[in-house]
Amino acid sequence: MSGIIVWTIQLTLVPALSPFFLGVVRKIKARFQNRVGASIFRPYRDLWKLFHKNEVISEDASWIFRFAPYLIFSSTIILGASIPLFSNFFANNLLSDFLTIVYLVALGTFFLALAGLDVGSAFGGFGSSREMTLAALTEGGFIFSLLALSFLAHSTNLFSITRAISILPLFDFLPIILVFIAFVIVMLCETAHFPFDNPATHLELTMVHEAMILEYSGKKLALIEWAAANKFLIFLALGANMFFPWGLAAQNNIGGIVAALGIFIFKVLLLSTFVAVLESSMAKFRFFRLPDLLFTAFILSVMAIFLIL
Amino acid sequence: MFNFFSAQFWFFLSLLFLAFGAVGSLIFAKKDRLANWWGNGLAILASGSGMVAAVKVLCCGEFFKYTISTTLPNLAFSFVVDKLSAFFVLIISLIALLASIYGLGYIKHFYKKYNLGVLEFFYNIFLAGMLLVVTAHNSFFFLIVWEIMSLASYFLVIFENNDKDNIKAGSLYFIMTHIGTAFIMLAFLLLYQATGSLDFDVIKENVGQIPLLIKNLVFIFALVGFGTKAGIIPFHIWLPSAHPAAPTHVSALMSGVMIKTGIYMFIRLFVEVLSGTELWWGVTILIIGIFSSLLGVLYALTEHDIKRLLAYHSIENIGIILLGLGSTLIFISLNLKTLAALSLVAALFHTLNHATFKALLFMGAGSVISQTHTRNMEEYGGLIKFMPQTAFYFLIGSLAISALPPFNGFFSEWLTFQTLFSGVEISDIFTKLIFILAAGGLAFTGGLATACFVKAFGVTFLARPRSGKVLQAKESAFSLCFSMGTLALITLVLGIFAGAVSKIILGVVHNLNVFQQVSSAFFVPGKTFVLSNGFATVSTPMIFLIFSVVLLSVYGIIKILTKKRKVKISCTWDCGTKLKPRMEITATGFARSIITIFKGVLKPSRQLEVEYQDADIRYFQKSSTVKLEIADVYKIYFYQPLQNLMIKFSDQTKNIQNGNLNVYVAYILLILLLLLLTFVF
Amino acid sequence: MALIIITGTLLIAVILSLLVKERDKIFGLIALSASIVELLATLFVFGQVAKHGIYTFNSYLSVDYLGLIVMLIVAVVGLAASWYSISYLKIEMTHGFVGFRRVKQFFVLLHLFILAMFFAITTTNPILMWIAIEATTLSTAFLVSFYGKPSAIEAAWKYLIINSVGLLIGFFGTLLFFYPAIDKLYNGFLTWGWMVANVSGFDPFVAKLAFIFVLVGYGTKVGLVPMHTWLPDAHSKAPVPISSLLSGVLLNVAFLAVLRFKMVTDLAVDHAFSQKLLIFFGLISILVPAFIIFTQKNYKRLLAYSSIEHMGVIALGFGFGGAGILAAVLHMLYHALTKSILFLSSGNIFLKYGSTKIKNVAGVLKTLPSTGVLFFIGFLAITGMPPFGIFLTEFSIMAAGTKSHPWVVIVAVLALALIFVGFLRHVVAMLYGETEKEVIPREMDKNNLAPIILLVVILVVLSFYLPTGLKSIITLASLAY
Amino acid sequence: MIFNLLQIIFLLEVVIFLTAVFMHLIHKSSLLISLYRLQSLIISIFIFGSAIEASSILLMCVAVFMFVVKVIVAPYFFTKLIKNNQLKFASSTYLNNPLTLLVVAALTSLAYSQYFQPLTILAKGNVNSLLLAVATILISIFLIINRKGILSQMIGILSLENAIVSFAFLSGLEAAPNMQLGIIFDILVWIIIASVFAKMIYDKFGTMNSTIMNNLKEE
Repeated sequence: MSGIIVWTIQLTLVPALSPFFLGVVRKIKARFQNRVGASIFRPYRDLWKLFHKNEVISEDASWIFRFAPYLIFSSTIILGASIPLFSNFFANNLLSDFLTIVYLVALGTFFLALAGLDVGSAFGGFGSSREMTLAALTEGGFIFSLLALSFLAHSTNLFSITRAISILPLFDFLPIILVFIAFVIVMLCETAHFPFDNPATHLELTMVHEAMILEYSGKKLALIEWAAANKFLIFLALGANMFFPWGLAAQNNIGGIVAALGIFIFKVLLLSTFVAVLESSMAKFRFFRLPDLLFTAFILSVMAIFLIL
Repeated sequence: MFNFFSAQFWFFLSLLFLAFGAVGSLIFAKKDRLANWWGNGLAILASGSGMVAAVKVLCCGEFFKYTISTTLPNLAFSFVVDKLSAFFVLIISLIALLASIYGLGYIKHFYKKYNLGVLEFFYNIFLAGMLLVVTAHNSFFFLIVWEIMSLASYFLVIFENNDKDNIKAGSLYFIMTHIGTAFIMLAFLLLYQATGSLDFDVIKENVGQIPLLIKNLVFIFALVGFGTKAGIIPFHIWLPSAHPAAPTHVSALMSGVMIKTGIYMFIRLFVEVLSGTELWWGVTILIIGIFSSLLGVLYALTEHDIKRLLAYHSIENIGIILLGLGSTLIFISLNLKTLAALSLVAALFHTLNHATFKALLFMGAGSVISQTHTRNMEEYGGLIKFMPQTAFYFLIGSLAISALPPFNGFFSEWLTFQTLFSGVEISDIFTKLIFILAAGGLAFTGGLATACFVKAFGVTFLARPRSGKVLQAKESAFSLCFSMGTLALITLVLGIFAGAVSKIILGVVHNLNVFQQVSSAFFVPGKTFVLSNGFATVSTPMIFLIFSVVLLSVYGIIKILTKKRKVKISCTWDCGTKLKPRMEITATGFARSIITIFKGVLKPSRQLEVEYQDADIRYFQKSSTVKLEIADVYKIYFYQPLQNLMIKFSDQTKNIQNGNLNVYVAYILLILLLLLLTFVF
Repeated sequence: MALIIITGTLLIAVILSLLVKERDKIFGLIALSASIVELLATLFVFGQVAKHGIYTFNSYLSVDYLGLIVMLIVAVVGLAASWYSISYLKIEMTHGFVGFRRVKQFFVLLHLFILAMFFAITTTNPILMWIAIEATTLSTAFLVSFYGKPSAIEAAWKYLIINSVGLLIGFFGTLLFFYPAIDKLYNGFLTWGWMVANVSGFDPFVAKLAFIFVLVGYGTKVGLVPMHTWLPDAHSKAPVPISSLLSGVLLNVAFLAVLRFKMVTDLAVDHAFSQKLLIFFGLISILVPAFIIFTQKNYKRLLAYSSIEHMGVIALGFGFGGAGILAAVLHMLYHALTKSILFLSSGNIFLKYGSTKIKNVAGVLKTLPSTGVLFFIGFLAITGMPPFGIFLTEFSIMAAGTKSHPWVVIVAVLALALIFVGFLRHVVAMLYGETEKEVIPREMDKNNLAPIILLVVILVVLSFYLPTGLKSIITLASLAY
Repeated sequence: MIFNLLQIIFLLEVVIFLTAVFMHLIHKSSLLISLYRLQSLIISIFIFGSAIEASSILLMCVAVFMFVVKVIVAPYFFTKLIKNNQLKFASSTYLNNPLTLLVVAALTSLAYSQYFQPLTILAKGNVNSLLLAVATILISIFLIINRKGILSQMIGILSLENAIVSFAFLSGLEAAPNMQLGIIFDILVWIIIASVFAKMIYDKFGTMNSTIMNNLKEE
């Protein structure tokens, strides 16, 4: 019985909390631009509003345009269910191999880019071209950062990685710091945050992620926005739990899980404030300087691997 | 009926069918329809019985060895079909079956233009050649069948011969393959010299007496020879021009299966006969694999001819297979037999996968071309509305080739990643670096391949038609859709039951004498796939199951929640101006950002020609055209200088014949005196 | 008895052709019937030799195993060439290139030429063989200058002078070979058997010197490289049936002469000496044509250089010894057949396009479909593509050679690949491409195609199945040399 | 007799050698032909001498036949060739006289060097004359290379043949008489064909100089 409860929490935690953290980041950024900014629960209301609006679809679009939001959203749900959020006792070793995670993310990006191309507008085309270029270059860094951790833990299963790193002695944390920097770069790129892409803008020169979802409206836009929020939370959770794995519930008792949930939310809040601060303090890079940033992420994780092995 | 006859009977039955098909189609050459049905029909029967033979060998383990001696000196037709050859016979027959079905419908548009009897004749000979290449066991007989295969495929490439550059592509292909065969002949001659026999088994027995220098020479010659056929990077220049020139179902066969014969011989020669003793062999193959995969996908990105794009992707996937093969050889030389078995399973699995999804993609491209009569992707667009089934199958093909989860590409790339990761853990620093580079290369190749196939699928099928050619396209015939459908289904089934298939392949690998008594590298409890050192597990059926359940539930919930909402169809947001096809992104536009990132490797060039209203006052431009090109590095720096050297050298030797009688008699006197001085004492 | 028939029919053919006055069809009939009778006689001799060893008619004439093989080649290619020359010359006359007198001269000299070749093979005395080969040169001199154009005369003159110099050097070598018979010369009638019998009296140094002179001398007739300069001019200027006879058959007859002397030298001096020489000549005979073929402009010269290259391969075969000799004998057979297929089909192309330049010939597959296919089959066979015999023999020669001279083999195989590349470029340029307008696409009449098809059928059959009789003869021939 | 048989043979051999050398030097065609006539005369004397020694009638008629062919018929053809084609000075050479003499000297020293040493065991007593015959062979080959005129090339080949026959006579290796008859008949046919060709070349090219014929080369 308690297993099913824990399972439902694991399944629903990410979709439930992701708009909240989106609101937090927007609030902090507004504060930095010394304006009050919308409340942190604004994203929930946005989703609710969008779910109840009619939608307009272009006649050029094909069934891929209509089907893509569902597929992207469900891939983020599966991702959310298979990464360590608050507990590391899950023997769920079916989907939590880090290569599966990487390729599920790639599946989502693939269909998002196709949807962007489908409407045949110049913005969508350029958005997906830039998105696919960046996605192609981040894949190296993403795989290698998780690879470094899996060499440390001698297993590619995320849960056993968290278990191994939590009992790691303090002094060999240097490689993990390197990998964390690499992971942060990858996270910022995948979730379309500042140095790579401005999530809030509609200026066709700079936008990457937004350009692809310009044509969406109504419930499909809601699903896409929600999926983007889920993805942001998933990467925050990965960043938090893989590199600072303390406080994950070891066994299946109610007290432990509640405490773990509290610690998890605190860690993710910390990380999202870090992202918001970063986003307000630095400018967006020119598109053709991004590859060098992504290659540094890849090199950092390769150096970490050399240090570990 | 299944265990009705022995595998040997089915194998020779398929060869018989192909022989009848070839001869019959020559007889019916004049009547197109009959030649088409006869040739392809018999090819289908042949590949059917070929598959039965292969399955019987694979599962029931009935190897057979058969030798027909001939009156000619030291030539014996000796066949040995062990599990490795059966595996390749299975691939060849499977793809041949579907390609022939596809051919039945596809050839209709050749009816009045070309002589179909010749096409079917060489098609059947080509299939027979491939089947024999993977089962020949005597190097002399192997060389004969290898050349016949290249000869038949040469004629297929230049089949549509009123197009000039088909002929050029065909000649380049035939020259490169023949030079490759010359190197293979040298390798076998050196082996014959060291072991005194032409038969693979005898060579395998006394491989010990071969001195090291001869072994290394044989490795280099075989690498060059079979590499030319497999299309590895420095010798790949024939592949992007030859595969697109052939009719589609032939280029599907060539790209999916024929280049695998090179891989088969790599395995047969390096792993089994020479039992891969040298470390640097594996390292060279790994490095070639890295270059082939990375450069293959980069060149694919620059292409806007759909068939050339797919041909470059064959080079990329051959690179990935070579990564697996290279790590096998390294592990064998370091005596880590279990890891070697694992990486060989990865290489073989990717060979099977690549055969299926590459054939699917070529067939999709073929049906698009047969409807739009052009190969230039810039003139496609919006085809999903005109050819929905082909678009759907092409989508599945692109998902499979970019290794996205539910399909078979994912598992074989996952397995190749595992072998490279286990390679990273070896002690010696140099091989560790090579393995890391390989893993990094594979990661970037995966990402770039996904980007390339978004471009390919998006520009071809989505959004609005970019040219009038698309408007009269309509869904392709039943036989075309049927074969594409079955191939798509196969990629899905292979993807889901990857665990079971890899167990069969492990059986094939353990059949080789190098891995005779090796503990199995992984086990497949139930549906999951667990590496023996517990490093990683994945369960592909689970992924598919969970994915579909979640997708359906999400779709259901959203449908219920928002069933009252209305959906209005109107035009795309066009900031007020009417959206014309020119506003859509083009294939070159899509890939331009990646090309500028990798401009060091690709050396893109950009010419701008401007035409002015009035030639002397150069203010008002009438029109300006921009030509964006990628320099073909290999032709400029390697093949062209080689050819010029040959021509210059041959002009020198022509001076011997300078037409003066006195000089000719002087030659005779000189050679006479020279011989007297040197030879008599 | 059979040899009498052969020489008899040829003499009758010569006399009849001389008598014919005006109607040229009779020449054809005479030539065809003569060659058919020769073929039957050779098959009869073949039966004799297969049953009971070497066939010696009398002390002057005898046929040994290798001689029989070459005789078979002469008969078969002779039949194809004379059959082809009937319609070839008829078309030439209709085009007005040659008059009736020239055609008469052609047939007379053709029969003399074939008679000389038969005589060269069967004679037992080296001097008589020398005279017979000198007769072949003299009889073909006028055939080479058949068209009477300045270039033809130039080619014939060079052919005459270089071959005469070569043969005189060969004559000097032959004389030296008589060294063991120095005192008891007058009574004995010198035969090969006699020379082999008392080879012990032969001083090794003189033997070496003699073999070098013979090799350089008869090598000129075989066309080995430094002495090959006459071959491309003569074969490209001669009328096609003659150049197919020259290329396919005469080179083998000359090579037979060299081999007979090699047999004697091997007994006098060790095997290594003659084999080293043959390998040296074989290798350069493959390398030089390989480069010249690469940028060749004239397809008849292309075929001539390919003959030089194949003579080099045969020399390599005999040089490597062991299984190589068997393969070299087979290679002689295959090369003769394939080269005449190629020459005769290039004859059709010449009749249709009127020029021997490759750049003036295009789209042969469209204008002459069946000749184009036959030409392509010939090309595949000559460059050693597997379904045909030459690949088997080339591979076994190289296999025989790897043991003793691996580096020679590596260079030879790469040179053969280079030849394939050159050949393919030229053949594809000729077969495909657009034809000029004025060439009317109409296939030649059956008389032009039938001989080529006959040769192709023989080649394909022999490539797959060697009749046991032929196989035993070839193995016996290879043992002897 | 002052000189015994060997000395006479050696003297005659020296005369043959000198004829071959002089063929290189002089430029008048008619003189060239007379030199060839002298050479063939000596060869027939040799054969006549051996015929008397072996007293065989067959050898006698070989000598007579050789005399007729080489001394009378061949020069007749050549003089007819010269007369109706008015070519008095046809034979220019590649190398000037001193250089030609240098090469001739080199070839003779080669003939006398140790490479042809094994041939000396053939000689019945007169070693020098044998080696002299070898030298004449090499010199007459060089004659063909050196001279541009067609006539001198033909003369070169015939003198090469004479040198070989003289070598055979000196070393006692010459073939049976009927063989020699065949050879002489062969030479006769060769002379007829060569002169026919020479006339054809003169008609077509208008000159007897062989360097005009060099358009058969690889372009």
